[in-house]
Amino acid sequence: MTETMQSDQTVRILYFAWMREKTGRSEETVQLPASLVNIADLIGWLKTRGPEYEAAFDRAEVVRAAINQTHVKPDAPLAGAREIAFFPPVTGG
Amino acid sequence: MTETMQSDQTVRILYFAWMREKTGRSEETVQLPASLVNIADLIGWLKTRGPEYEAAFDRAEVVRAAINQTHVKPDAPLAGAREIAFFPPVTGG
Amino acid sequence: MAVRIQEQDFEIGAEVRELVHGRTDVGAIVTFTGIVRGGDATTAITDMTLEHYPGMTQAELERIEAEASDRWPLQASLIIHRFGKLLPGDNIVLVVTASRHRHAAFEAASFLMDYLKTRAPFWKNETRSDGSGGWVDARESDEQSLARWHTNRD
Amino acid sequence: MAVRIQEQDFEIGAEVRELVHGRTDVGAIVTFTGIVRGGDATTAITDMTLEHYPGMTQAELERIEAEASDRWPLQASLIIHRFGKLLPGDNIVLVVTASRHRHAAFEAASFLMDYLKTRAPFWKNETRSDGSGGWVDARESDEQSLARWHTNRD
Repeated sequence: MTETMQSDQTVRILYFAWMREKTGRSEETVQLPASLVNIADLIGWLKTRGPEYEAAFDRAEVVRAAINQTHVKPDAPLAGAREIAFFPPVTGG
Repeated sequence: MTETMQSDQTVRILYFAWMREKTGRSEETVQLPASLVNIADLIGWLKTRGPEYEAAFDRAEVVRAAINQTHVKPDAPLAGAREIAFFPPVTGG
Repeated sequence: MAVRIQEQDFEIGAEVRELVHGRTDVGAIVTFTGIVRGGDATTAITDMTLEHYPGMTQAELERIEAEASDRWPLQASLIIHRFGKLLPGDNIVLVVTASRHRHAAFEAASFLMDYLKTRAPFWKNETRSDGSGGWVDARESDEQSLARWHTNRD
Repeated sequence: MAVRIQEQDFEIGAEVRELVHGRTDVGAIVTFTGIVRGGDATTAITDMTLEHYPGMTQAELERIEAEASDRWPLQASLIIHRFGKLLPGDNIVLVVTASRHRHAAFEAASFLMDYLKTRAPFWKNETRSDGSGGWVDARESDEQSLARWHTNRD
């Protein structure tokens, strides 16, 4: 398949705290374009999906991500991801 | 008065833990010879008073002292002392 | 070693008793309790809601606890973190560490709190009397607190 | 700020509740509990007696507590130290520190324990199953633990 085709990878994306409020959703299930390699690519793609995503990822450097419930960096590969979460820096404790 | 005379300074001396066991007493009241200036002098004088004192102060460097319920060093002056205590290094907590 | 994520309150004394009950090998127990502060006079905090990422929270706290057990000789440890709506004065988090010696217990508890503050997926949303509430910003100092544990190890 | 020297046991939860009851300015509470260890299999500790210097103990612990309050912004603190005969598993000492932030509470509690270990006039006498008991020797490591607080200040 070519880069512009859809992959078979379907992931659940979760949003927490102000990421949830800005995107207007707590979760969604999306089919990832095969062209997306890592978290940074996914963020770039999500920002094209509407102004609410653009607002949520406006300062992408402060957004944190987890793949399959483990913290990851923006260069973490999407291969094998079933659940991806985006959230602000944590403030528990 | 001369150095060999008794001073008017009467002090209560307390012994704790193995200092109490070795000297065979928990407290005594003594009149200090005026020749004694500091704690080290007092220890030297006490050691002349009997073998039990000699045994108790055998390793004088591990014995701790307090004057009027405050930790002091061997060179602490006896002037003003009303209560002097000797004890091993503390092991509370 | 145990982790609990719960809405209900906890009682420090009962948790400590439970953790070391009948043991005679523990010499030192350190507890840390985090409490909701009421803010200052001009901007009082009315209440606070703690949101979390249920699927991840338990696993992440267990990872942090395992890391502490790996670094210090702990005989027992416990992390309890609450979520939901809390009022000023309410308990938020409890960390308990038990060891033979005090420094291990102190350091492990401090480590657990530093990691929890920067890694456990919880977010605080405050309501304030003057309307200035909202999502609490992460503190740069919390990130800096982590650094000291790296230099110890690397 | 309080110091208690007592024969009877204490209950951590009750002491913490008492200390911060009704307050909403405390964000962090650290407790340290020291417990009698039972020794190892070959030389079990049967019991332990803690002797102290009654006239001096209270004053010395108050001096140590005042020093901690001088170094860290504590909102409350408590030291309880037991004396008399204790069994393995029994509580010996409790230190509680309350502050707005966690690092002050952790450091002050650790400082209080380091000072207490080397300055509070208590002496432990152990009875052991094999007859090898007696007065417990002071630990050189306790003296060394003090040094880190000096470099912080001087």
